[in-house]
Amino acid sequence: MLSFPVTGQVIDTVKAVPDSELVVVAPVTSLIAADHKYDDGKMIDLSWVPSIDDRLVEGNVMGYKVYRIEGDSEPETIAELAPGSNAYNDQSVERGKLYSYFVSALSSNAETPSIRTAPIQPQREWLNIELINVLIMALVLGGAVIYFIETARRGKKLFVRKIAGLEAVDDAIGRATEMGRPILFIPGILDMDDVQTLAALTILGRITRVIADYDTKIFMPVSRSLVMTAGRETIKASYQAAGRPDAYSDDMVTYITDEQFGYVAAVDGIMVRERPATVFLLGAFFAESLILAETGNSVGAIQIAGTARPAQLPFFIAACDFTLIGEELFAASAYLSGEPKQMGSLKGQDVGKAIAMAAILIGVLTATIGEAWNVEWIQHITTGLRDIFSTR
Amino acid sequence: MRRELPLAIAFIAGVIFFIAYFIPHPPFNRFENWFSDWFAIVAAFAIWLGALNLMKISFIKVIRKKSDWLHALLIIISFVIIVVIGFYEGYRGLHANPPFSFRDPGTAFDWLYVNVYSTLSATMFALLAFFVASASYRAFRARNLEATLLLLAAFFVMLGRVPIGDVITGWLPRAYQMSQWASWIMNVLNTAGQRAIMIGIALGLVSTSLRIILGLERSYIGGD
Amino acid sequence: MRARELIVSGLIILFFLACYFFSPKPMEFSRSTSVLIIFLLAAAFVYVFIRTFRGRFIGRRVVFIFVGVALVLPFFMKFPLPLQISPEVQSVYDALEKLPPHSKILASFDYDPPSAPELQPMAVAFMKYAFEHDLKIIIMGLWPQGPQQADQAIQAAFIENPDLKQKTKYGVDYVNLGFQSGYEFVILQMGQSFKSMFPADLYNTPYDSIPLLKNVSNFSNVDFSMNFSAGKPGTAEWVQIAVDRFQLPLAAGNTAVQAPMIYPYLKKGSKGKKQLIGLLGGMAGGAEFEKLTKKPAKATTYLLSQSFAHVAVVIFIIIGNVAFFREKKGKK
Amino acid sequence: MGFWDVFGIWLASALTIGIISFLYRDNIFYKACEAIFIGTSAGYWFIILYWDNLYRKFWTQATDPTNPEWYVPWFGFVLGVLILTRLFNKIGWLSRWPLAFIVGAVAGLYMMIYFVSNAMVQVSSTIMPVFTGSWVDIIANTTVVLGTFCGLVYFFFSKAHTGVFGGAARVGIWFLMITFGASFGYTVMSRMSLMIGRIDFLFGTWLGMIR
Repeated sequence: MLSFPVTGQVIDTVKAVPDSELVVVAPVTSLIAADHKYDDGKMIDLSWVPSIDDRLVEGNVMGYKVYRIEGDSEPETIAELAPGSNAYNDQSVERGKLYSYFVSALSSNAETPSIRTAPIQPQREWLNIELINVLIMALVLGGAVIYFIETARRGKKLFVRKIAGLEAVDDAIGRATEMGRPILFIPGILDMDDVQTLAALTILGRITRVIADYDTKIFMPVSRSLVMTAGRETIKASYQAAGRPDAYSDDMVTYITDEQFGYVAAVDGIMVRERPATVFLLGAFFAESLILAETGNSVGAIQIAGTARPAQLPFFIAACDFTLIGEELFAASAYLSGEPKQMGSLKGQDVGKAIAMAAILIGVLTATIGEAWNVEWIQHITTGLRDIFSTR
Repeated sequence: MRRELPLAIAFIAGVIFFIAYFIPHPPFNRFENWFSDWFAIVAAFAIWLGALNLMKISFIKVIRKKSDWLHALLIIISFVIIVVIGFYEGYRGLHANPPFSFRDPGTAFDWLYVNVYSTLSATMFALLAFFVASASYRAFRARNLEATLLLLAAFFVMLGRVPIGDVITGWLPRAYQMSQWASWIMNVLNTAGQRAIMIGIALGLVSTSLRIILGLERSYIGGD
Repeated sequence: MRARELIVSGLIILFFLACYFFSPKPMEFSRSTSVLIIFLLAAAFVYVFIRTFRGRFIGRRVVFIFVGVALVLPFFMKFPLPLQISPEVQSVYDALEKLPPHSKILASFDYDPPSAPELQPMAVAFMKYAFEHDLKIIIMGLWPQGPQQADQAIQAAFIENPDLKQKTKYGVDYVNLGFQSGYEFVILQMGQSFKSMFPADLYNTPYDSIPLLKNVSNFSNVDFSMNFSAGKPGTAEWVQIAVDRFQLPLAAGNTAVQAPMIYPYLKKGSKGKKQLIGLLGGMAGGAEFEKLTKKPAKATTYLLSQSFAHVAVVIFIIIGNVAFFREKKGKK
Repeated sequence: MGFWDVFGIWLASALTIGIISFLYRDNIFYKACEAIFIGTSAGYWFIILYWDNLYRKFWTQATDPTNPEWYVPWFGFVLGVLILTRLFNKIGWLSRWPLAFIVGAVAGLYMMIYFVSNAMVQVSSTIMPVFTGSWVDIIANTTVVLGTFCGLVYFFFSKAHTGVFGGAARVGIWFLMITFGASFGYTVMSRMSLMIGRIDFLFGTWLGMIR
């Protein structure tokens, strides 16, 4: 839909034409203004039947102008639309005010207004029914997660395939202990408002439990102050749980700077000086991934990396010993815990994937068959499936 | 109490923000905006912790004359300079007529930003050009089929996205030249892979979020 | 050790000072010199290949020198390069071509100076195109430095085409709303009202007294939007909120790192509509766009260096792998 | 050009060369540039957060008598103050409250945003007829569907990668690897562009050797 600003000049030329030369087109009919359902009272939907002169061949309609009258004030143009338009969505209304509309059909030099709609007030609603499919999907997925957590809690054994990167965690920590060198944990460079950082911290919690047992040194430089706070809490708790609160110190976690490369430069320096035996690179990484992974590799550390940022994965894959790809990062903390109820949540995730895969398979099949043989009921299945997964 | 209350807070906050997605009615439809402001404010407080920490460590290094104390001193000096100028310019801008922002062109803060901060960060970024090349030479090996595929895709994209690729394959019909291969990889193979990753990540995120809301993940508030 | 460090540093400084005082300005190689340089480079690569093949890898500093040379020298060369337009760039251009004069375009500048080498050329080309075709531009930024980059792009466009400077008027032909913090939430709020997020423009002119913004209350009043993005918040957020929720027609220019993640949005969705109209990816995307607008500028100039650098990286990968396979064979 | 402009360009050139000198080895010039960088960047963000967030988002809004929602930013203020309790050992545990709130809210909020845009919309975009258009389109569509499907199989945790399932997972990882390869290629492009930008600055803006 196109709309361009109305300038004063256009109206002037319209007036300058003598009546006899005016091209008069039929007005639009059945203009309806309705409150847009399920919003905060900020939209009104307009629909109409286009002018009968609106044809591709020999049509005289050059477009439509939508006018709005707010209360008793003068009509104002709110949109100019291309020929063939039959609807408009006015998103610039305010709740509590009365609006009426009319639409003009434009010819090359004249415009024919339609009748005005009755005044209407935008309404505000409590539940966005248009999102009901999203709500149902979310509940199904959430329900599956909770169901499997409960199942596991009741003692049913759940199978989860091996994730190579996570199998190696214990060895990696053991290696650092044997070599007497520290472990470096890098939780990405984003703040606590990124779920990858949360995932990294939950993994940190699991890892430090083991580290506290082994009495190995862990060091965690961070680039966000909040992550520093949360990281300290996490490590402290793990040391307490392992019965060694005395071994914990705040110096294990330090803030460097929010700036990406200032942070990288500092971490690089730490790697070269401290020569950690094991490096964990888990969280949200950007351009720094390459430098960190390369430097870690060059000081001979075992590196376990994981991120949900596809652009950085090639560097981790090339320079690290194990890489958690995308979703595996989120599964890691549950997997590492080994607790049945945590494993249950992974099962729930799988239900989501199963639904997605089934929808893709069935959807593609029905769409293809429906279109190839033009079978109506099969086409309905496709539309239905699409609607379930669409947001509008 | 010290453990249960945070869990309850996380649970309630999570549930409210989940529900808010579906409710267009105030105050729920304002939550997203409010939270973004709150988070911004908390981050502004938290950086005091971070900055104090950085200064503390640097000061200790300088006072104890550790090996890199000059380095630490330089950190302190540059930190203090930009902070003082930033506060001064911001304050001056507020009371000027018309008011201006501390980062408008022409301010001392902007001068520092352009000539020092942004220069340094751009150059740091640019160093990656060299590291990428050395990694290509030393690390990217066709160890197995998977790695080979990675390298092949990179090969076609790197050559196909610059004119050189078409010069090399100039003898082929246009539809089979390198740039077309690159386009196909990006639009078809890359799209498929990215989609699988996106869907997987979204599901993993939902499950992680649920574990947090339900209190199964509690390490960040110091408990297990 | 220290002495060597100082000598090398001294040499580097001497080199640059020599360039400053004695080099021709501007400097340009003749065709034959260029060919000779390329030949020498190729010969050097052959040497590296043979060396590596014999199992003696070159050090990383040598790799660095190769890359440096491949990046710097093409700046002084001149070769015509054939450039094919990729479909995603073509569709950005087509969408712009379809806009009638006086259409309003919302341009969000979501990047900062470090990413400018990739995005600035396309921003300049875009501005030039828009002003020449009498399209009205509303500038904003989700990154603090974005609006300044936009301003620089406009100045550069004026320098390249001085007529535009006479013709274009601030407030009528373009307006710079400045930066607003709040990441993707700014987009969300703009869906309801631009004014609530930008009560005044960059120069503190109230929203309502800017002629261009009359009748512009939210996304429904702009005809097209362009997003130059170097990360988050950026194109993904614009698609997820402005396009998915408010049906804004959107095209984007992205850094090359970002671009692959944006491709899924370019595919036609179930309703036959793309989430994103088109994409200019990295320097190459900028150069293609410049070619379409028939005004080759910075990106086109840079493209030769870019090509050389890509070839260097590809050759290094090949050399490394040939050596790797030889080694593997040897072990068997 | 005034003194400060010229001085700025010279300073920026010196810093640029200083950072690039790291390629030779870690040296004192690089170390100095690095320290300046760490200091200025921490300070830069400190200032940005102060004026943009603390001043603009909190102070001006919370003290504006015409703002009907003046009380909203105060909640953020309370959270922020609670975070600062970390500075004092005795009441440090209070900082868990704002952390819990942030983590819970992020979980609830982003769960839905990502779920809709990245899972649901992508699934619905993948539902398309594959046998339409030219044979090029058919191959492309089939490949997209196959790749997305097999990629999801790879991420499936409940079944070991054996048999037909394992085969599909293997195809899935192939697609992922090609995706990473494409990302790698584009990343190289990006990095080279950035260096080109610095070279343009050194040899163009500073030395004037480039037109």
